Amino acid sequence: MAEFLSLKEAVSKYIHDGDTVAMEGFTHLIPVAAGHEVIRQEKRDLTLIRMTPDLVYDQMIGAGCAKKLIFSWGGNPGVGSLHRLRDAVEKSWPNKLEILEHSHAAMANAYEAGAAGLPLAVLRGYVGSDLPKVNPQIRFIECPFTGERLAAIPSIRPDVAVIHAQRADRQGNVLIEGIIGIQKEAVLAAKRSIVTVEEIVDDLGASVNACVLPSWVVSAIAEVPGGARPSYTLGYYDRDNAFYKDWDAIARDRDTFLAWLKHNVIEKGAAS
Amino acid sequence: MAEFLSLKEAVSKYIHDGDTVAMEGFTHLIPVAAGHEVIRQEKRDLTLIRMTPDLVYDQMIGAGCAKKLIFSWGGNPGVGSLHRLRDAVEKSWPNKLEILEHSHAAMANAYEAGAAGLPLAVLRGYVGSDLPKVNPQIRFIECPFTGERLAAIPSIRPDVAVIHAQRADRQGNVLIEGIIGIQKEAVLAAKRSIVTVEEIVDDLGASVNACVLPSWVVSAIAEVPGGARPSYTLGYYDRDNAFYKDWDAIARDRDTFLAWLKHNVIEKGAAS
Amino acid sequence: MSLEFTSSEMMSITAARALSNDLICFVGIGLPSEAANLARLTHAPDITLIYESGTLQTRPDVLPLSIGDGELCQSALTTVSVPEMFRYWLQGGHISVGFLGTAQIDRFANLNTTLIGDYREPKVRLPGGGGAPEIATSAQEVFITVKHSRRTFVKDVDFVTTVGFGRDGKARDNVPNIGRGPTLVITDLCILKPDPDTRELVVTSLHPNVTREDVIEATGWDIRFADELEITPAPTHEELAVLRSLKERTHAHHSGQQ
Amino acid sequence: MSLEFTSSEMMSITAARALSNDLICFVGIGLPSEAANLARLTHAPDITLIYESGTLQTRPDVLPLSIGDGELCQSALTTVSVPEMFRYWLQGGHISVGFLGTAQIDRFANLNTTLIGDYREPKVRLPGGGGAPEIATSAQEVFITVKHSRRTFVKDVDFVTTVGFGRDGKARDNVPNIGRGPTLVITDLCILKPDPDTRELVVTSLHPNVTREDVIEATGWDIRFADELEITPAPTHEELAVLRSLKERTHAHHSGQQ
Repeated sequence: MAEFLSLKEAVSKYIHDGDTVAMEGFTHLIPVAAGHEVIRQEKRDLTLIRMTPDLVYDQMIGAGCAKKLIFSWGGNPGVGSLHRLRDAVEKSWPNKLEILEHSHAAMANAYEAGAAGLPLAVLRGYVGSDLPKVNPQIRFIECPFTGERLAAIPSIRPDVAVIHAQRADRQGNVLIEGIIGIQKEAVLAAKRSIVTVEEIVDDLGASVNACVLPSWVVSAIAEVPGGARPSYTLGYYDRDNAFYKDWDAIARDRDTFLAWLKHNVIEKGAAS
Repeated sequence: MAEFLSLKEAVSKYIHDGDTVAMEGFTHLIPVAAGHEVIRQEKRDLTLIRMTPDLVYDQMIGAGCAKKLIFSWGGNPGVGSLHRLRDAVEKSWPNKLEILEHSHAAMANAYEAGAAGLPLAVLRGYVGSDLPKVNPQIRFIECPFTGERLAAIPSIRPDVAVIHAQRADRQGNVLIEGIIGIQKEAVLAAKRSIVTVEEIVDDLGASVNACVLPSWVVSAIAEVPGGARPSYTLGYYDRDNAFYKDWDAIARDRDTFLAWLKHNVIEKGAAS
Repeated sequence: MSLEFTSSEMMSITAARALSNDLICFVGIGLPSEAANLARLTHAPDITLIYESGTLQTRPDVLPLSIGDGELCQSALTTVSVPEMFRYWLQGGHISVGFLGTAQIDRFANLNTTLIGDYREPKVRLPGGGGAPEIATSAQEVFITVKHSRRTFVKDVDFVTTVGFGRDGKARDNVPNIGRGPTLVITDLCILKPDPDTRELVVTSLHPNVTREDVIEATGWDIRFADELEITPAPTHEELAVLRSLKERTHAHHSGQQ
Repeated sequence: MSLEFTSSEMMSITAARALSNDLICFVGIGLPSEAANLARLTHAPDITLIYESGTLQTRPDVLPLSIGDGELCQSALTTVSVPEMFRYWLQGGHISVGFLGTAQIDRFANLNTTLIGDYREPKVRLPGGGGAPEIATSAQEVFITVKHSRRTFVKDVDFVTTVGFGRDGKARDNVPNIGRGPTLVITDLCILKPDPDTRELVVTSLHPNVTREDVIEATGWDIRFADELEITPAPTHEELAVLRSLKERTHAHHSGQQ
């Protein structure tokens, strides 16, 4: 059964140095507040998994939390590069960042297989691509029925999954609505999970086939209104597209980034 | 784009003698009216696929439509045997019925793989069971990453899928709600599909992540109110559990069955 | 004052008692469903019940006749597709107990729901495996409830639809990612558990008024009894009242008199 | 009277014209999204647009900045999970056209969005593959739209993120269950199509006021021109008006002035 904790307690209890951590949310419902708490608690040597690293991973990488990144598209959507990610990959600042790179289809299948308790995912993928040459996890198998060559990759089974959702009820069941991405799979594939929610309510108000995570597959729930900003929460607030554009200039320079981080993450969290 | 047809036209146009036909609906939303139309049109040599054959397949088998059945649980739920199915398997009446038998997990995975365009499904299944001894389609593969032995089965890709749903809009998009079973997968895995619906409406009234089949994956839609009876349609009518119990006596005897079929299916359809 | 009760009631109540409040139970239709809902309506109000039709955390007011009655869906936390149910929730490792019935069971708790006789020339064709083959291997453990008779309790099943411990008791040894298998069998006569070494089913408790001879008579192999054989506590007044009321509601509902 | 238009507008409008009303189009963010929505708002009102974030049949009023803006979800027929999008809808074979952008493209229409330089010591690290590697193989055909420059149009890409026709033009030969690949490349200078035999990209149409020399200058290999070289029709008044209004709405929306 999910425990109701403060975000600080949840991150402290469930994320440890060296863990493999998947913070998911496909553009929508990105668990940004939880990422900032990870930065404040100075977690180190994390293997970060995420299909689309986005600003929150740019910040965590720039803050020195990560030793490895497993991803399939690492950019600032519609804007350009993630400069902290590039600086870590190209110049090892603030530390060397190992990368393991997939396509979206492969990562989605790997999460799906993880949720399904399987050791591998099988897909028709990577045909003609150079990615298998640089990612040793990509193999090929032959279908025993048709002889077709198909890609096989290990399933993703993180130590911890972290997601943001619209709301939880008082029993700890969680409703996710809108662009639901890969969050359900991430939580089901992980050993432990933290869910931040906009609010805790008496009744989820879920439709009959809604995407609901039962309390017994969630480790901790923290009520964090606005916890996805500058990403968005359908039904609560819009994506702050202007900030995504502003991020390009902030992240481009190490000092500007460090000043932003200090003012907006480190000092801000300490006050609360 | 889906065509709007009468049930008679849809069955006539899209189901042919010798086809592999999957009529799905897991207890809920069973396309019974469509099955009766198949009987009236005297389709023959069908390979019928269905996880839970239920009364509609008992009737189609008893009426002589099927040469083969692929299934994972062939009973009258909560009541007992399907007597027409048993008579065909045990006594070849009205004709010999070949069977190919799976577990639910395997069939669900095979439909899922069919919908995903893959030639095979991989699951942790059939450990210790005798089913692989009698079903040559069940093989085992070794995971290239862990060495674990996993079951592999061919995906299901029927010629035709037939399902019943709550409603379609005037563009031919279909909403399925409640126990959604395997219907979406059956339609996506099939070359052609027929959907019977309770009603055609201006607006589906679907929630944001509802199970909706877009018009462009459906071949034909027929408006058939009550088309799932004695199964049920959530939001429209309840399951006729009493009829499921009555069916046991009707189906037990060949003559009683034939009389029931004549009166309730063959003559009834002819009048409309 | 001793209460009157039938052996069927004794079976359901004993099976219900085996289920605790914190379990995630994957429920088979029929006897398991009756026992699981009785548990929920008595000592285990928060037990999580899951049916293979996709209904997660359901709380039906009457017993479903089928695995997919509307009642199951309408009272569920949410309802998922059948492939998701088998992939994410069962194979994904979230089920603590799989609760099954059967047509035949043998001394190693292998289950046969496929047929009596030979596969190609069956004497009796039964419904088949359904969800059981993988429930039995993916759930952390398995409970079985079935009426005790020589036709049902056979030395060797005609067909292993669903593995207990295999024909030699060793089918789970050294198999990765497999549950503990059948840890408990509840009949209308007794409770049986697998011997920790041989995995052969052994009677560990006799229901009230049942003798060893009754069990021997109803079992198709040379059944063993535990050294410390217990007597199952008789149903309480509350257990019987809740069970009877549940069955009455259910009967009325399925006869169309709801 | 001849209309004033930019080469970017010419590119978007030409790309939009390539999309017909009955297509199921899997849309990449940026230029493809602009062209696809322009098509929908002009000659192809019923075109089905799908974004990898899970939004099926979406009709955004403004262009999304990201692949998963709320606008896409709220105007969609329904929204599915990301694994379902890639498994059922893309790999399942339901996409008629995959519409992609790129950072580099070579003469066999291979795309590089991974990096410039060497993989372990990149000169420039780009975002990566995203959905493109499997869009390019599972969609029935692929359209590509990208600005024409020597930096972009290279003889051989540094890294094949997403296969066109492979480094030798033969990567799709005898591969089962693979789409036809890039059949159309639209730039701000011209339209290119693969040679039916060699699969090398050939210029088939020059945009108004563009010369062969302009294209040669902007291409990193010895570019060929079709024997019957066409001139792309100039934008119409309506096309330009709809595109400009769409971009204006979009700009206002993403600046927070909606």
